[in-house]
Amino acid sequence: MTEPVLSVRNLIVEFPTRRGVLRAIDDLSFDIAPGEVLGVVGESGAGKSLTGAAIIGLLEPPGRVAGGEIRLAGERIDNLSPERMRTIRGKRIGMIFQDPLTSLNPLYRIGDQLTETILTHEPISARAARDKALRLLEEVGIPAAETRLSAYPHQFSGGMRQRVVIALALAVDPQLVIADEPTTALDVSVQAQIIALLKRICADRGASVMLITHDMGVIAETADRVCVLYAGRLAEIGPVRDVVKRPQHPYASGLMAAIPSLAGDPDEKLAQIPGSMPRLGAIPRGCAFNPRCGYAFDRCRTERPDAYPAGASQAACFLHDAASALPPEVAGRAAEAGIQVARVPAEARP
Amino acid sequence: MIAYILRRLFQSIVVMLVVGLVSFSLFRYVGDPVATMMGQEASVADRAELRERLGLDDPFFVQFANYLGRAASGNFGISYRLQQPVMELILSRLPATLELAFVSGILAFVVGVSFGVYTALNRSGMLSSSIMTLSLIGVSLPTFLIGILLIWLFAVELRWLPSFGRGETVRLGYWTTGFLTPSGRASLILPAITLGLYQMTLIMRLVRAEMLEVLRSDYIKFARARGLSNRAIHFGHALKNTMVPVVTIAGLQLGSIIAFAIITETVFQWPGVGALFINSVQFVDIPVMAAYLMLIALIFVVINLVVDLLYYAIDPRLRIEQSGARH
Amino acid sequence: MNRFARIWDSDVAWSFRHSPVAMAAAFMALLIVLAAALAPLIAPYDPFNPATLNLMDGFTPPMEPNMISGNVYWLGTDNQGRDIFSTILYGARISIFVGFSAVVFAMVLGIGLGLTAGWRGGWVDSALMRIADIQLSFPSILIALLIFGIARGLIPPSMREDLAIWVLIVSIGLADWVQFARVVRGATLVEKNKEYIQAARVIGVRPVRMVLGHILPNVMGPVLVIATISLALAIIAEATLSFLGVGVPPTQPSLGTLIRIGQGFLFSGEWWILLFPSITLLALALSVNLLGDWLRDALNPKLR
Amino acid sequence: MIARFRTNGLSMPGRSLLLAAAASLLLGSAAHAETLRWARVGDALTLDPHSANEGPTSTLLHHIYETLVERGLDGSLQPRLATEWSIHADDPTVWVFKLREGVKFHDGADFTAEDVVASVTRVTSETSDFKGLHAAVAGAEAIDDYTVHIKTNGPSPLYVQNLTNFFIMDKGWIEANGVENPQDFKAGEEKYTVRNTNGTGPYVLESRDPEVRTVLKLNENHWAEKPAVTEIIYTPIKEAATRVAALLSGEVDFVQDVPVQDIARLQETQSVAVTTGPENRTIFFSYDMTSDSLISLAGDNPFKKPEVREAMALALDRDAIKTVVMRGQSVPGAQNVPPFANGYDAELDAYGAPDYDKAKALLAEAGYPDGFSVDFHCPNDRYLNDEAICQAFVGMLGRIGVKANLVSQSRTVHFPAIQNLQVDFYLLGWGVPPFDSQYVFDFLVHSREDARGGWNGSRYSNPEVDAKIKSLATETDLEKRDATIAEIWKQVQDDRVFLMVHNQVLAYATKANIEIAVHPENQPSMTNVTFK
Repeated sequence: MTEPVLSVRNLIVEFPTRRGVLRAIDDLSFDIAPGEVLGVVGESGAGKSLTGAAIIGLLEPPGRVAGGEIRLAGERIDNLSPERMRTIRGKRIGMIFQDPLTSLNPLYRIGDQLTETILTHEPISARAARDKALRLLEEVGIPAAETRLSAYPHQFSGGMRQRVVIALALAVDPQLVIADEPTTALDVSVQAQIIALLKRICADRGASVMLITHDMGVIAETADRVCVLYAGRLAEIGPVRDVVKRPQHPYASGLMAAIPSLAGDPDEKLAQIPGSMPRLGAIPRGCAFNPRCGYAFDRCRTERPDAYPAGASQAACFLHDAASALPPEVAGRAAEAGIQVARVPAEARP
Repeated sequence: MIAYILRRLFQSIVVMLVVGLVSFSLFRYVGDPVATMMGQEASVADRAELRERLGLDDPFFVQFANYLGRAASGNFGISYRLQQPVMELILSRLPATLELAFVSGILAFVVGVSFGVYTALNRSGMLSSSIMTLSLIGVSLPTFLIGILLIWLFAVELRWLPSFGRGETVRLGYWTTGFLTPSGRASLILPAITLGLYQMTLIMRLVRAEMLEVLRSDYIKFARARGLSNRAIHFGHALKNTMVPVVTIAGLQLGSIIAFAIITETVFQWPGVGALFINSVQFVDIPVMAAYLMLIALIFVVINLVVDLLYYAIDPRLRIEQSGARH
Repeated sequence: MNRFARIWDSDVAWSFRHSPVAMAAAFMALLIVLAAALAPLIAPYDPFNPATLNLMDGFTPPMEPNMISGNVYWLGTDNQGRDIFSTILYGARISIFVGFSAVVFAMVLGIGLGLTAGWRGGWVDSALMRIADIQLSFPSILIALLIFGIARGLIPPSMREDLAIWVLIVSIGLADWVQFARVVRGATLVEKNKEYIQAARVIGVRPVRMVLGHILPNVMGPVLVIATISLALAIIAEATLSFLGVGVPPTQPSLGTLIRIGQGFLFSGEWWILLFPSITLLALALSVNLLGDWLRDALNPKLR
Repeated sequence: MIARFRTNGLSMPGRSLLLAAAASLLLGSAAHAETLRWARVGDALTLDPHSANEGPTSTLLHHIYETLVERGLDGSLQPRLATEWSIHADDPTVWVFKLREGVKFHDGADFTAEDVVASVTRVTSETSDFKGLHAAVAGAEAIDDYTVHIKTNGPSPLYVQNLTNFFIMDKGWIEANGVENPQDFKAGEEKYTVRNTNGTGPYVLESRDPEVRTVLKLNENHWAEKPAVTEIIYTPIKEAATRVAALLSGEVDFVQDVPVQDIARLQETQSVAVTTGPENRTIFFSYDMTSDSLISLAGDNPFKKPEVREAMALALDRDAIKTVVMRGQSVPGAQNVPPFANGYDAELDAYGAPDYDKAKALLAEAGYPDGFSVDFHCPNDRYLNDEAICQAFVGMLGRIGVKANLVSQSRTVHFPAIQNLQVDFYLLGWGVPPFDSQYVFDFLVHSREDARGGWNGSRYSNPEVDAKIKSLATETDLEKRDATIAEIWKQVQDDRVFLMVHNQVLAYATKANIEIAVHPENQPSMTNVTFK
């Protein structure tokens, strides 16, 4: 197995507040392989964007990485000096933000923003940087790129601006691109184009992508693997097909059931998970999901689950731990729901 | 664009007419110029006659109309007090005020922007807090007191700087300048500080607030994510965006500086239009008061226009909207 | 949680409790305001009653007995034999009253006009904002002078002494409303187009209720900040106006008038007439300004 | 003696010492260049000698132009361009002036009787601000080159007293420049004379920037003895504190208007000398003692009652005002005329200590046991500490139950209000340039008619007194005239037309090495300055 481009191990992100220290991300681990597109999904506040920010080293104070490791191609980057980290940003990790309308400095020409980025990281002449900027614009599909170089951001439409943003993020060929909700702010009609563009351009460069979104449709279309976050913790991670079709974590399962399928029965009722995600200060003991989980049993309320293999995926749920003393009734219902419980007690078999 | 400027010019004229009308309606409350124009021996009849000759008994809108009529032909009258043509008096005093305002403005702007940027970039530092607090002292005392205290300290006690006046000036055509002589430059220091202190604090706070706002914006985050150096981000991206509203407000403040010069000029016996105005008020020198107020209105109108155009030049978004609106 | 506890526990209160500067400023401001408000109880003399003054007590240095009467005054006396300490208390009372009332006046006017402009839009908006532009570009001190001039002309001399304070309040207030109006108008424009307002409109909520119930609460933060800063400015403006000779009557001096009187004695050795009122004004304006600063940061959640 | 050069704003002892040494080597000891940097509160308004009857204007013009007669330091008339003057032996309506010979104007023209005639014509013209002082003049005639007759409408025994600020211009220069009349505002044109001068005075105008700086250089051809000061740099400094600061920091040599509160401190300062002397100006209160009711008080006019006026007089503590408000710099008195003027009577001027109990009793007697409330008008930019004096009196009146509502405002509002009889109770100051009581009676005591009674805010009207006042103007028997003056004063004091406070005192502050005497009309001449 090749070395992962990004390897996050036991990441902890904390916010000291006046009510005590809040753990926004708690013991999160995942890898991204070269050329892979990892989708990161979860509700608002689950810690998706923070994970991205933590990786690129742009956590807003007072937020801080309080534990764990982040490795980029094997090199540890979570403890680098700000100056070293800066050379990695843009150069080795690119990032795309949610709102293309506000991501570009309105007072600078597109061309200048591009060349500035290129010149920051590459020791080439201004002329060469400009040529490269032009090629980039062409690559992301900006028509009349030559003249558009000297245009200001407000002269572009939203979709065009996001193309510029992609060009900027990929200007110096980073190994990893973190795309934080890149299409949320766009018209539905251009969303697909932008996602396709992102995917193509990353694939061309062999760059890995960490795609943060709450849009499962986009994930299903784009990602190779999916990582489901809940209350700052990993719920499930696995190949996109498995997670979408056969979610192994009760939360993931609830999440998938809540997605309307276009092909499905229009009269089908969408499932809903009762309750809501806990606030960071009020995460329950044991499994963070246990008060909302239909399968929760004693152990879920006292102990925090690790990630256990569950089919092709891994799920942080005791249903998948062979050591769990599963109440048969729970195991039965779980199995009915398609969850591959670790060991089905004999008496529950049909 | 031309239509825009024409519209602004029209608005400006309206503004000036309103200012003129309001001032004229006020003059009769300031007092009776005849009381100061004639010696105590003048008889009641003499006074009445002079008042008649000056047209002071006319209703104010008649006086205003007469004034406008004369002003339209370039005649702003003769100062009741100094018996010289008002236009000439004001023009001879204007350089002093403009030089003072210019130096104060530059001082306020440069120091204000530097401190503002520093305190925005180092939000929690000791030095930042000190600057923030100390700068407030500058706006917590009335200008006249600051001026007097500066004179007391630097002129009387230390004898470093002159206490009054402009020092030696050099005449360059119509303009007299104090920039070219050592005493002229030394004389500028205390009044410029006195006058600029308030604006400096204002600009500093404005820059800090705007900069903090800008630093939190998405494009700064995106710029950081692209690995741009702090220098490029702070002084390239953030500062430029900060300066758009700051330049506008600082520009408008230049007008305030000229107006506030009244107090500074009085304290430092600075021979500018502000001191001329205050003396005129005390003498009820209506022609000078009217011309001064019109001049201030004109300066404001011009500054407003220039600031608008400047804004237009700095912010590309406006350029497009303006031209777009014309399509 | 009861009401007090909720306020105590709110973010703003928390930020207050953790800002020594804000607490010191609030303490200072509160001290001066309380002392001023309770002046008749605290002050050993009534400096505003000319009949109680003894001219021969004039220019008594602090803590030294007067050469003729033998009276001792903590902070000395001024040129009329007024006890400086008492006069400062009474003067601060006037300064604070003028400043506070002027700001309230400006605020009510500014909010009213700002809401009207933002809500009505169209020519009402253009007209109001044009006036605001003109006024904003004109220095407030000139405007206050002009308004003071008009008022002086309209009020008969016998009522001037009684009305002087109100004239000051209106002069400073009228010079100050624009800032409030601009902020409120801006916020109104933003809120007006939000869905909930549109929805409320559709279901026929009365505009006045909508404006007061929905829009006003949203702009109270910035308005409060402007109000605090304006309060300090208004207190200084009152001092400056009295320096220009258009302030309160000399028989009822404000802090500013006291300073104007005192600066005449800077070189003659009676430093206490200038020093103590200046320190009081500085402490008052500085603490209000510091509170304004803190409030600005505290109310802006993004800066926290 | 060290020759002092004008340096840039700040005095630089070292440098000027060097320069002085060099200068004395070059020039020898005979030609010392002595510059005097002179500051006062306001500038001369104009250089036209006849268009502003205003103190500072006259003061500056006295250095450029000259008058026929001048007021000496003792208040007496002294010869200047006129060497002798008298009433014509045969015609009491003619004043005869013998002129000084060999005097030249700055432009070289000779000074002759024709110049005086032309100046009389000009000063009596319609736009002259001095025409009131020359109202009696019927015409002037040159008898020969050095004799002038000025004819008046009826005998005018005191006319010569009005000439101390009457500046003589050159006839040829007047005609050449078309300045036969003083400034006419209606014409909207500036007169040549506003900025250009041609006098006979001891100094020549070198440069002038109104309200900034006026420089005068010694007139080498002047007829009198050479003064010590060879150059005058005149700078108005409006703010009192700044003015004093400029003196303390050595930026000016002579400050003419010293705030009274600073006198004591300046006297203690080594580098500064202060000279004080009486000024020709009285400060007094007056009230409407004639009308049936007041503007600011409903009901009867309390000032009509002699008891009330006496009570107010008993409440006035002049010594306290002198000690505290005036810092000892005033001459309190009870007669509204300066001590050096004709008609002054030390007995009438005597005043007693305040007696509040008696004052209260008198008020009760008059029907005001609880006092009354009235508006009290006061200027705040005209006299020394005017507003503070009023404030002090408000306090004193408060002690006898009279509530005076202080209305303190600019002279530009205050003076017209008095002239238009819009005030009940007010403070006013009065200078007596002719040094004669008639001037006081004419403007302040005579009931209002024609040119008389213009400042009579008391509305005092006594036909008997009026007749006596009128007789003064033409009475040539001086003894008889003085008797009439005494009679009038007796009546005025008995009726308490004025509540006199004090005479102002002038204070001049200079660098310690400069001596200058205080001039009673506050018209100091730099020719009298000596250096120690």
